[in-house]
Amino acid sequence: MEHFIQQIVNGISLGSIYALMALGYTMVYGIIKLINFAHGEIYMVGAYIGYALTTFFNFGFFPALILSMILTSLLGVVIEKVAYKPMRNSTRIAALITAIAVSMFLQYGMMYFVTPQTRSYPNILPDIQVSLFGTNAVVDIRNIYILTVTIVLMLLLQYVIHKTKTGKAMRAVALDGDASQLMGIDMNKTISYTFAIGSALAGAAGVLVGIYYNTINPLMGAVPGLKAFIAAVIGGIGVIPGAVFGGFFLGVTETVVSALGGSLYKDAVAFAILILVLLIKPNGIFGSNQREKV
Amino acid sequence: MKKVVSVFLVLIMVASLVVGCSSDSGQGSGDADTIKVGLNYELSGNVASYGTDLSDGIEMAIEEINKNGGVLGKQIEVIKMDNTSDSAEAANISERLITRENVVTILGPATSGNTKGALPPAEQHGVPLVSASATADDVTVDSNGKVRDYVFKTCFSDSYQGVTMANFAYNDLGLKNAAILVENTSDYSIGIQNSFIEEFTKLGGKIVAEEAYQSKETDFRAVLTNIRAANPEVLLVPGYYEEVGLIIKQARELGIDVPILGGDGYDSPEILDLAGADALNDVYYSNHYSPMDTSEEVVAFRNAFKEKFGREPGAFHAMGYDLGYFFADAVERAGEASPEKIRDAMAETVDFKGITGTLSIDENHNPVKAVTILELVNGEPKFLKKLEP
Amino acid sequence: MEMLVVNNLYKSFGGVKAVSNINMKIEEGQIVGLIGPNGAGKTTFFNLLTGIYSPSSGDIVYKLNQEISSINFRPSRMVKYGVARTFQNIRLFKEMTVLENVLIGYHNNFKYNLFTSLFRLPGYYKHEDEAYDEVVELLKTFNLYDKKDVLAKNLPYGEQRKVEIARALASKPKLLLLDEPAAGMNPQETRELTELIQWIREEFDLTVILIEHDMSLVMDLCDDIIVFNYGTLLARGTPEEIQNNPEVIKAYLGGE
Amino acid sequence: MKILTKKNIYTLVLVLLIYFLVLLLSNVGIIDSYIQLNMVIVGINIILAVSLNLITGFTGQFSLGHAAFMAIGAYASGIMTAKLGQPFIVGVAVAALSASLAGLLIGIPTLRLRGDYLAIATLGFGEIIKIIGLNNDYVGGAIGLNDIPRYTNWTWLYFSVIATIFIISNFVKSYHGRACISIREDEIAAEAMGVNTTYYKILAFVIGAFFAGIAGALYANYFYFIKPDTFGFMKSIDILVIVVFGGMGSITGSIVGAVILSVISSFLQGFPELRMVIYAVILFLIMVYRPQGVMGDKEFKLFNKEGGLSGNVSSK
Repeated sequence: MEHFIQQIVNGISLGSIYALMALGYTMVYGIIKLINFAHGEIYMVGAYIGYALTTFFNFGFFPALILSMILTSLLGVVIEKVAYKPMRNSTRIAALITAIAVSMFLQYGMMYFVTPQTRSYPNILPDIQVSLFGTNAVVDIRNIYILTVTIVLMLLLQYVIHKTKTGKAMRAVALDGDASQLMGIDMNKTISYTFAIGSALAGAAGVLVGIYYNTINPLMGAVPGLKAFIAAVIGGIGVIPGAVFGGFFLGVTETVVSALGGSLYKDAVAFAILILVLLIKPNGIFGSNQREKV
Repeated sequence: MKKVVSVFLVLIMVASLVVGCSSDSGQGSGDADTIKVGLNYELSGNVASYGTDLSDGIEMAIEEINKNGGVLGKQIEVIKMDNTSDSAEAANISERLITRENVVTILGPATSGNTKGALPPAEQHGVPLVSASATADDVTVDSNGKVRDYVFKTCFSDSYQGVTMANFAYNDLGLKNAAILVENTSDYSIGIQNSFIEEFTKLGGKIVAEEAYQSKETDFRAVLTNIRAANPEVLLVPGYYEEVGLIIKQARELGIDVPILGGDGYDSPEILDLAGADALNDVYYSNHYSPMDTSEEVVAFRNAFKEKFGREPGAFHAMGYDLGYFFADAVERAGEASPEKIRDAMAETVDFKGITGTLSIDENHNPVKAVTILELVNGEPKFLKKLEP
Repeated sequence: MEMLVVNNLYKSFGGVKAVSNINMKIEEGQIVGLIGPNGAGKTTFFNLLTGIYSPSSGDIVYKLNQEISSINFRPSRMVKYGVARTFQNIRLFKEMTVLENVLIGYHNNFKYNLFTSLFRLPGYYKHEDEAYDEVVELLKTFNLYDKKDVLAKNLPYGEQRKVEIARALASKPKLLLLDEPAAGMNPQETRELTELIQWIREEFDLTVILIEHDMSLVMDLCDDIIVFNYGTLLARGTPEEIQNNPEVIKAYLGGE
Repeated sequence: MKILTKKNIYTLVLVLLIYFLVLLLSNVGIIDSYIQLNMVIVGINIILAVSLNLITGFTGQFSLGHAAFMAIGAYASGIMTAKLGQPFIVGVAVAALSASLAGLLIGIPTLRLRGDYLAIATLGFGEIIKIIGLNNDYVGGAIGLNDIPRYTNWTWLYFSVIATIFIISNFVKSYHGRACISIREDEIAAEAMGVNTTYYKILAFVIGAFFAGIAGALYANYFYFIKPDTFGFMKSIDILVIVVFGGMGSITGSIVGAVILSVISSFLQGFPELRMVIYAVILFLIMVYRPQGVMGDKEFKLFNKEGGLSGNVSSK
């Protein structure tokens, strides 16, 4: 039993990271229909910014988190303007390859400047373990931070999307870009906002990962980026609660698979679930089915 | 349809010739004034951190050698290329270094897999290839048991470390139930694991849990929780410091306080940052040398490295550094910078003294060197014992 | 001889009835017009006839080469059964030439096998030549021969409609379903189209069902007119009967 | 007989001429081992790109798992030749067949998925294949399979490339191939015209995988050593880049793309630290300035219909 509780705790921490990143993925995909492969790299950059702030400037947790989110949101906007905007009218595949090029550029550009070596975050959060229900299962204080920050950011995002004008514009553009432009919505501005918010969330995930796992390197974004995308697709791309669900679902599934002795195959299981979900519900669990009009 | 075929042919030829000639500049001029050595390393891709460390170490050594007058009165010229962590690209670069850049020796690559990719051209053209980190047993000896004429390594074979640690766990620590957490994307890690299991069970020990992780993972709690449930007396984690640091930290957090064993992949100052001093107790690993060695050469190396790069050197730096000197030593003894002579000199290496210990090359082109077992006490490596070969 | 029988056909999408309680029989060799206000379920009915949708209840039976019921309908099989169609929003293969578009219509009439195609055995040349000749013949009757190598997307609208009809004809159907063939055409083009449809009915011995909003075309061309309203069959009759049917007039004029 | 046109005879002569010319130049040493190695890389990339072009460029099925077919081919041939001591022809045949079997399998999701979703599903498939390879001790797991005999030579390479180009370009110009293209253009209309889209989508995957399997066999039996990592996601991307760079739906484009990208890659070997950064920038610039690829969907023709030299670019 305590074994099980421990694994669920492990899974939820992992899942909240996936969920944060999946949110950004899902928003960007919803609005410009581009698999933004550079999203994982924005997360990496966020982790490095957090590292620099905490290590060299002695920032605390929250200032570092917030400044890092601001800087990564700027980076996201710049990437969109420089790289993706010229591709808006080209084929999906060309846009996808552009995204991959941006991702490689950030990975190896970062590697050139900071070397490929791993770095470790300073301990800016107290190192406390709490044992759960008097059992052997432990929760780290940082788990609690991660989970809290994730939930707060998600609630904030829900508010922005449903209650603010920008958020409504985003939903309108995601639904029908041309029509919303006719209704006077500034497409460019809305896309920029989307990238800014999505990238800020990735940046936050980067800092949280740095603090939680203590290690960062220039290639750290690739695998979580892919996993976050899987999470977004499982939940139904473009659907905010779907991304959150997908993230936690994937995190818990991976841990459970490992717990059952399948650690060697946990990525394979993640992909297999993805394929299964797509086959059964091509638009994801929370996605609405769309039919092409004949 | 068929016209398509013909176009491709013309193109393929033109391009191949262009590729072939574009880098021809070095031909003919490389004989007289410098000795060219090729570096075939992983500078990008998933094992870039190992490749960069090693090539930094080598370049540092060569710089020193050149500053001190070079070898045989000539300067050593380093030609460094990035094999992108891909074994076919490693072969391509070996081929290019040999046929276009006319190097007398190739140093690298970092991992066994890429070294296996890189070595065929060296064998065909008769140019020595030496790796300081390709630990797999079949790098220097092919699957039929025949020694590859021109391939050397200056690091332990995986089997050697695995056997050493199995003996250490069973005999010295007196522990019978071991759990293993292996990096299943690393041939190094699996190599140690396999020989450990073989030796440990032969001695009478029992493997109570086998779990795996992948390179660049950061969350090991799930597998560690499983290991905790198996109640091992000792845990073998044959990996590199990048992940091992986190594994030890997370293992200790989960309350796994049994001894943890590993190999030379642990040797990096980073491990302390990653795991924290508290977690790094009761950790034992085999290594080439003790980084706390106070001998003059080691101290000099550490100081020079810190001055150049502004941080503490890790095992890969030290091994790369030694590889640079190993090469220079062989050229010196060969008396002539020709690949064949260098090969012969390398094969006859006896008691080459580097900062990572003294080594001789055996008939299988593997090093014969003492293995040191270190214990981490509050993150500081302490010399525990040295096993002479 | 009746060649199409529709019995108690219903189709609903998420509770909304798009087509309900349709019963009809269509005689061989006729040109049938299907008219009705927008949203009356005409295109849905076409999609049911061609297997793109399957009925919620009721069935459709073709009595062409063999008797086939809607349980066995699949879009890709309809051509084999002898049913070909065009689309309301032209669906040409835009990056393919006119000739290639029409060759796709000919798809099921090709006889050579995959092996012949991969290794370009003699059968390839024989059958491709045959197909080429037939398709070119068809293009000539549609006055499209000199445009055969133009990409479909580069044609003017009216000609795109013609290519779509030619493509459908290349499958050698018994029943041709035309979804608003005259949409977007000028009066001159519409007149030509009317003649063309009449001509192909004779020439290819076809039955034609067409959805059309251009009443002059429908009245000139059709032997029989069916009127849909709110997914139900409102009226059926000759052009004169329909023109004088008060129900139809009411539906078209809206309200009273 | 239409087969014996002037054009076809010229092509045949040229094909053989080049074959013997390269053989001669290799024997006298003008084409040395370095050029040979690059020819092998280019040749394998051409096979991969042309076969992926059939799936993605012509049939419009967005695949990010092509490296998996190559992996299956490489391992199949590696097992046959290195472990079971079979001749190369057996290795190639088993490689091609087992890869096309996998193509059949991955073809099934295409029945329900399209666009980016299909891309992600194929990516997942590729990763699953890689993970199976990593965990299979028989083929060495992460350690890889070493000492595979080198059977790939100029003859094998050349005729495999020729066969790939010959068969796939025959295919796309037959009614089967046109059916595939019509699926790319408009799946619903293709269905309505009687094209069995299910069959053709799977067929494209099977044929594409077949040749990718051959490419894998050539790879394994040239480089002596294979490991699962080689055939990861990035390899699939590399192949896709060749196809897009050359031009989707252009076979000559894939050939030109494979050659140019190899040249770029060789050129970048000289910039060890910045190699991938420059590559990323080049990739980006290509996509911005030439998103339709070098050739668009046009083919480059060396001979005109009558058989004279024309060298013009014409629509296919």
